[in-house]
Amino acid sequence: MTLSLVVLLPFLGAIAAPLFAQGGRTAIAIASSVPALLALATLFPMWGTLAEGGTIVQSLEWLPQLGINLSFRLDGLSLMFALLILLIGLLIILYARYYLKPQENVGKFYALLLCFKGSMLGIVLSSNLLLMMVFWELTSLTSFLLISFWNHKQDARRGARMALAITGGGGLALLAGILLIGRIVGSFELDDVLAAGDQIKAHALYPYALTLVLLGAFTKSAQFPFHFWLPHAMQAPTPVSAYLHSATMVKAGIFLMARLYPALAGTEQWFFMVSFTGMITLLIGAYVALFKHDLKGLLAHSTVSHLGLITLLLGMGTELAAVAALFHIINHATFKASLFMAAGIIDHETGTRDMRQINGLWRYMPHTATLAMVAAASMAGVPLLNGFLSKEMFFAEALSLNLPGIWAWIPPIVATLAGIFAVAYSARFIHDVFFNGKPRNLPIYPPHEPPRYMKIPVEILVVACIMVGVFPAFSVGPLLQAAASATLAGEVPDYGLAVFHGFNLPLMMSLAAFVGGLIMYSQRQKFFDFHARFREVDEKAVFEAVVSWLVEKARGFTALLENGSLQRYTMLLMVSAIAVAVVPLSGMALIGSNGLTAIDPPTALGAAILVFCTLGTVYIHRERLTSLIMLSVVGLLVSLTFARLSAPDLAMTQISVEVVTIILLMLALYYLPSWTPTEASAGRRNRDLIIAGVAGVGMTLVTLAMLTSPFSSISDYFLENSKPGGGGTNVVNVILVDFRGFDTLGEITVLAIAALGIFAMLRGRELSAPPTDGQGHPWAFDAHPTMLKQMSRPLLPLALMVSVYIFLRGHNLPGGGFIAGLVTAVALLVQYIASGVNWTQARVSMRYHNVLALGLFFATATGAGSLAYGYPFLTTTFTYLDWPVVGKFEVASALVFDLGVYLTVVGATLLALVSLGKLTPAGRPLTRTEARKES
Amino acid sequence: MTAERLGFPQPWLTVALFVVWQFLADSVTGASVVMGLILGVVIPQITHRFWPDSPSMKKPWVLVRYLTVVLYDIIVASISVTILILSPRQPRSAFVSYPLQLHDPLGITILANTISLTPGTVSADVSDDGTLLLIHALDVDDDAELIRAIHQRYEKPLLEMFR
Amino acid sequence: MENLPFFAELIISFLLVSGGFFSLIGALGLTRLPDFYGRLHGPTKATTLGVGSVVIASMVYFTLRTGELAIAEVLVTVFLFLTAPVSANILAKAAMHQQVRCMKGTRGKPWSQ
Amino acid sequence: MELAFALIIGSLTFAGVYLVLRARTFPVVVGLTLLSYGVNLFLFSTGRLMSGAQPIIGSTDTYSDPLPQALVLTAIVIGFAMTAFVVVLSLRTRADTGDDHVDGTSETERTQDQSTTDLPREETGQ
Amino acid sequence: MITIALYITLTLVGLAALLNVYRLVQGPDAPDRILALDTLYINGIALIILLDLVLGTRLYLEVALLMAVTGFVGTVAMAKYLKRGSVIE
Amino acid sequence: MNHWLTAPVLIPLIGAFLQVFMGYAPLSLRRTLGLATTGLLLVSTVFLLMMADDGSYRAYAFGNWAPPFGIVLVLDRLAALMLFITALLALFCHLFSLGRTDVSSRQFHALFLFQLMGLNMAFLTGDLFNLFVAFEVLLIASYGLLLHGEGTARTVPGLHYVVLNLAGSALFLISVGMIYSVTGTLNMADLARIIPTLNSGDLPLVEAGGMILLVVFALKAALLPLTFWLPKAYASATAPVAALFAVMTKVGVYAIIRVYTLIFGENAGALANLGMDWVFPLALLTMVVGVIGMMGSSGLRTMVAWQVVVSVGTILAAFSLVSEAGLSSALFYTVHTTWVAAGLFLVVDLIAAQRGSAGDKIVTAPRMRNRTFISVMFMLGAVSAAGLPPLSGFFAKLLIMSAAVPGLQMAALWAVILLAGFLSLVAYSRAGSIVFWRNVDGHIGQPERLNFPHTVGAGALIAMSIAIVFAAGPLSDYTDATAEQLRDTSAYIGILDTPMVGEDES
Ligand code: NA
Ligand code: NA
Repeated sequence: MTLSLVVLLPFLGAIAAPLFAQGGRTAIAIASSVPALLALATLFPMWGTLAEGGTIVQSLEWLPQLGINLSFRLDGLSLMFALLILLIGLLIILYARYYLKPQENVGKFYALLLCFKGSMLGIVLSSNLLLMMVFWELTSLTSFLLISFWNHKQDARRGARMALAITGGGGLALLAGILLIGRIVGSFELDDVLAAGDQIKAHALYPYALTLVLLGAFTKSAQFPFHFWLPHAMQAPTPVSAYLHSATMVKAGIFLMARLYPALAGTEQWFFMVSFTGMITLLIGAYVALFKHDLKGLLAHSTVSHLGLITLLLGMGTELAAVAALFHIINHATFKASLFMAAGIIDHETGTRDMRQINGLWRYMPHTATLAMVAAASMAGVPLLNGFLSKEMFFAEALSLNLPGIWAWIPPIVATLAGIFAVAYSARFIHDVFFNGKPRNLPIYPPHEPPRYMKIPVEILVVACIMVGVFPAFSVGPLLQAAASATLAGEVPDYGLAVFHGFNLPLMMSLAAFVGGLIMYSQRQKFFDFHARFREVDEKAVFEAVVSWLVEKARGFTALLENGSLQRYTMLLMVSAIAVAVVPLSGMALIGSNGLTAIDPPTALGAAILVFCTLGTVYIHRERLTSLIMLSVVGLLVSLTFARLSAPDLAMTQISVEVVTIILLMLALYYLPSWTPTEASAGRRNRDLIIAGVAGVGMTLVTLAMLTSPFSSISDYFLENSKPGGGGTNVVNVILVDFRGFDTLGEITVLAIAALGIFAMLRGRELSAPPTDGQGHPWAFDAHPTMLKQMSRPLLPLALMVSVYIFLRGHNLPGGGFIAGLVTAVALLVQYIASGVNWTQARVSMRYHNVLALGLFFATATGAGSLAYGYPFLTTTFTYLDWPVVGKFEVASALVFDLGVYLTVVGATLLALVSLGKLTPAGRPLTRTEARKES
Repeated sequence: MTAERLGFPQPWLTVALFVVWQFLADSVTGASVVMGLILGVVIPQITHRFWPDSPSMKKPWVLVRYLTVVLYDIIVASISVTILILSPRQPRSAFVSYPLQLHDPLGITILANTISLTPGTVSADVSDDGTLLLIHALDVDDDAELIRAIHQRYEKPLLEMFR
Repeated sequence: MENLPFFAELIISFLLVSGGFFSLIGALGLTRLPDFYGRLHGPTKATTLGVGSVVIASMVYFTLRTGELAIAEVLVTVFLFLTAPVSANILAKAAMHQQVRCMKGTRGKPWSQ
Repeated sequence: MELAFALIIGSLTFAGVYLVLRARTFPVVVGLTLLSYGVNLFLFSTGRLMSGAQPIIGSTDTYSDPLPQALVLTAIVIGFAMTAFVVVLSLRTRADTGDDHVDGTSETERTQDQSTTDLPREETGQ
Repeated sequence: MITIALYITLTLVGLAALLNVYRLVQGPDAPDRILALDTLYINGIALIILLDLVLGTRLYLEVALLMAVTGFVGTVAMAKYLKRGSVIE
Repeated sequence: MNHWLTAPVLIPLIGAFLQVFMGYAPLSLRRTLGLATTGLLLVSTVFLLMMADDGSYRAYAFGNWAPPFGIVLVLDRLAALMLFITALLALFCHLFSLGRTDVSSRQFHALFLFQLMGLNMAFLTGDLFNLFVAFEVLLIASYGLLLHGEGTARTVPGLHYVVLNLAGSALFLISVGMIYSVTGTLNMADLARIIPTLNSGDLPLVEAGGMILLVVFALKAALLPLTFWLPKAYASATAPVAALFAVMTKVGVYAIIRVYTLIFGENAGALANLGMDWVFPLALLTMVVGVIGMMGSSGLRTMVAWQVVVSVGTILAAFSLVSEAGLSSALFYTVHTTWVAAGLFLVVDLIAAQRGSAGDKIVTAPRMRNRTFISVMFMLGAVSAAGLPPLSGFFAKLLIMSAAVPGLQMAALWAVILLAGFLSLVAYSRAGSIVFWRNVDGHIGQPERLNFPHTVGAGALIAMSIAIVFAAGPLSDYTDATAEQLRDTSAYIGILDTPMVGEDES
């Protein structure tokens, strides 16, 4: 897995580098260059295989479900890019060493730079499209962080976010495209994809796939209309601009197009989308570059333009064009990187990048000037420099492109026009910076040459420009050959890498561009005036405005939906439930096959009263006490209904829960208004009436249909096994403590939690209570009337006895732990009502927390007891004893479980209600005499 | 005190509970007796602190006589009230303040209850100092006569028990 | 339900009907009497008594039918007789506090709470 | 019988739903209670309606379905716990917001303070 | 005979309940309503015992017992609320 | 029968009532015990995870009553996975709660553990009504936790949450009743067995019941249009609680997955894949609304809360593709999103604690302390949540996207997922750059120093998004196996034949 090592090294470096930050800039710079050197060393031996047009693929399975594998591939194309990334990367590291100030966070800088390098290598070396995708988005992220390296600058932050949004967003499109390709080919492995070119292009999804992939490529490579993010990325430190935004990252999109060239290129759609995008970008970039007063701005737009040029070449779809594209990638990387560095030096030494201030630097830094001028000349396409060669090839291709009729003229004209602009802005870069009079109020004056080593990277690159320009075949020939064969996946056309091809049309075009460019520059003022008529749009501001607009709209939209109105949310819930149920129920028979049975008058009367009081509760719900009284009638009648329909346990539970609930609501009502204001509009009320009505009718029909249809359930089993298996004749109770004891365990847990929650919720809170009652009478004074107090005394022992009674019989007759618990709780509550919290609390020996915890303990412990005998949790056992006098009686472990229920109920109920009772504001007179004393 | 140590903080209560358990058990069997005794002893242990001023009753047989009287009166009272309710004429209601001679709060309560259950009277309130009992009479002409009757018929026996 | 001696049935039936009757009277009182304090008398006596006689009926019935003592019902009555006056009392206090109006011609007047 | 029972459940559901949709905490609590009555009765009735068939072995010859009864008993208990909690919560809402509206404040007020929330942007200068 | 008597009684108690509901709705004052509620509870007790008689079983007796207790407590709580506001203090 | 199945329920239960007993014991003791409990829970769930990975269904019959009569716990891959997700999440949330959160009320640790008990009950139970009980346990505990803490901010959202869920519980009971009233059983396996055999006359009630049940679960999961209770509630909860709640919505999701694969799944005859045609579009809409909510958030907490909504939409969208691949991807995504969202809640809490009065609001403030660590944590979380490589979110989304089959459905799904990813990227980068980079001068009163529990709690959960990447292979193997197992309903029904103790001898 040597190739994966190449990718991995920079990341390891990124982790290691910051450790050297203490050692100063030199130390960290050296440390950071180690990975690149090692990587180069690893790649070097592989050159052999590549020279014979071979490719090296190394693969490791990762996520077969996704078809994403750790597979890497080295061929001419990836090698070419890898070398660019590594070599220029080294130069950048050296350059940055001098560019950064000591007090800056160099550790972070180099770490990020290495991360980026790793990601970039990942892109070019991945042999799996999804893996490439991973690195692709990584470059977006790292570049985001690098652009915002000076995140105290607003422009840096904005530029970074814009870059991230555009390239990251494009990445998502690319992802979709890649997934589509994967769908078509059935694999994301590059070998398979490249081999399946025809299959892909024939497939119905091809148009979508291509569009999505190109979206990714264009955004990354700053193609029109996504080009605007690149100039704003120049807020980054210059080494970053030089590396990411001219030499490498922006080439990723181009690399992708080249990489997938065999798979996607060669169709009409490809031709038009790619070449026209390229053409427009080429022109716009070149045009705008001329008018940028900012050095880096000029270079950035020129970069855009050159990227457009390369795209255009790839779009043309001819082999030679592709070769030219590859060649220009190298050339542009070299001269543009050096130009950026030069610009950085100038910035570094003069303190500004504004060409209106910077003039005549030739006198101050001739060495740098020379380097910059050579590079600029290469950018302009001056012969004997590498820029010239690829541009010649470009012109040639532009001519050889045989479009129908008048269209045939467009490419050459565009090419020449772009050439003219290129020459013009290059000329400006040279003349306006190094000559053109004296510098105007530079922040740093006088400027002088930078430190020796800061120039070395530039020198190396400029030398490269010349070398390639003069001995192309010798210098880059083999590499280009390999890259071309990899890109075209097969036969490479013979192309002459000569310096001079004779006096042909392309040469004429070059000359035209050269002359035209110089004229244009000499006449620049006119153009500047012309250009000045159009006010420039600051894309950052636009982007920011768009985002803010989005945020504002989103906020409005959210506030519209999530308006914090419980009534709406509840309404939505009810309506949803109704909506989903209506459809299936519409097909339901109203009366089932069993038909209706008669009803006796008393029951009918009870039912009528129940319905009446239910509706009454709603009708007068605004008079709270009255509706509460109605409510308790309803509760009473529900209990009677249970009794009438053979459910004694439910009747008892209902009636005892009822009273506790009523006490609870009375306690609450004291702190709440005693009447409800008319809140809702009539419309709202009608809406709710309709919803409630539908729900009511619906439930009526459902119940009716259900009750009249035949039914059989698992319950016979309970009836049969209750006595022999559960040892109890009250089947309901046996179900609760035995068959479904786990439900009951959960149920008492709920009770316990509720009580604890209530306690926690009210802890340390004082509620303000109204001084008078609903009609405005001040509250009466005697809190604990004598008769009530006296009656409550014997009540407690009696109630306890009744509890014991109900508890003990529960297993065989109606009753049980829960009801018994409520009886006890009620009896104690009467003590609180009659004699007050303090009096009663003083006589309760145990904290209710512990009571309910003890209850849970009992229930759980009985359940766990059976584990000891190898039986599952909650397995019960029982036996019959026969004692003298007492006689025969049953002992059941379920009873202990029920005791747990009992304790939990007592503890929970009292904890809840008493902590509510404790809220009453202290210091109210407790008797009339007290009150008289006070007044 | 000694009674408490013996485990009978409220002997009368123990008895009462024992009896009540027999009722709950619907019968007097070995089991019910044993259980009744157990509960009669245990429950007061738990609850006696909730009945600090537990009754100190003398002459329990008086209670028996008293109860029979009351039961009889209840029936009569109900009939008289029935007639009144069915008859068209307006009742002559009155609020009467009854001067109490009883002091034991339980005694007072029993008296008040009795009054509420018997001829057209409901005891509406007891003054905080326990000297006055407010009675609402549904249909009465002579307040003094009412007071005298109540004293004779109910408060006297109660005074015998709670002195 | 299997037959009991005629006399028993008679007693039971009488107790039942009178129980229902007294309940109705209590309700009538609650409906017809002019002021709250008046109405207070109905339930505290009549209705309670009504339940009482129904309870006795049930006791007699089950004792005779099953041949073994059926006395638990007594507790219901006892409890009612113990609590009804207290309910009445505290309700009266509530009414006095609310200054519920008395019928005209009422001698004396409620205490202030 | 079935019809009467169905009507009972229908009216309880109606009442419950309507009150649950009210704007003040107290009616909502009452509504939830009514709704739970209705739901409990419904769940209970899934075992169908029988009289005098209490599922106590030996007390009759036909027994009603005991399972729904057990379920409802559980449901009642849980419902009680939940009611208790929501009642107390409504009190705390009153204490914390000074109002017994389910949204703490009535809608009009809320819409006002929503419009006044400002929007932080990058370009709004520091 | 008992059967007939039972149904007569049931009807009478039913009517009583109806009248109590009338008072409960009519008021006019809260005490009246609470009193009506209390009476309804007592009617309920009667009904339960009658149910026992009709069914010939005593399994529902404890329901009646509990109704007696809870009816009383409920009344007390409501009445105390009217007087004093805070039921427990 | 394997008693280990009860561990995830009993361990927290016992731990919880011990906490109640020790209500007034020294805090350090309660903390130690609490953490020990969650730790033990995690161990037991790991054990169960390994046990379940043999692909069999294990049933545990409480009280030794054979299903369908008694209540059974059923352990399968899905249950084990959910248990593990929860336990791991819980451990770090619990750790994070030490120091700030757990001092403000003695009930905190008890409630926290009760919450876990409820969750685990829900994941394990094989009984429909017991599922209701489990829901109530975890809900009542969550009410307590949600309202836990000082201040009044969370009262009203809490009330909304409680009332809605009470109404939801009523609906739950109604639907259980409807289903029982026809099938006469509550055991899920038994239901799965019976429902395909129902005759057409009985279908309406069951179908209606099933649909209402779906609404109930959708409420828990915060699926549109039942979403809006969530953001304010989660945003106002204390950090560890909010983080733990990241799994609350997943309970709803779990219930949907369980019930609508087993009972109303592909083998449900006339009711096959009940309601899925509703779920898919709603899920997509949920994602859209959620990401719009993220965009519009004025605070980081709200933003993460909306992120939770988005993830629910994503999971359910994948699930409603009704395919093994879709199900597997949904589960993979669930693992990722639960931990990452929780981690984000915790990180945001760290941020808020560093920024004084500015708190979690997306506004400028003085430069915060510990900026590097916190910002890196935030960025990792955001990148993962937005679904960018190289973190877990990317792979999760990739799995979901590749689960869709070409057609309109795929187009819609991809479009929404990618759009959501893009917008959340914009939202997060905007928020991050304002909060971390846009500083005004001035200094913050006394920013809280990072302490061990906080750093580890938050860090570990965020780190999960890296761990998942490395474990992506095995994990997706597991989720694939889970999906496969879930579609084999007959195997689940097989638990009805589990031998009871004592039976197998005779
Ligand atoms: Na110049
Ligand atoms: Na209730």
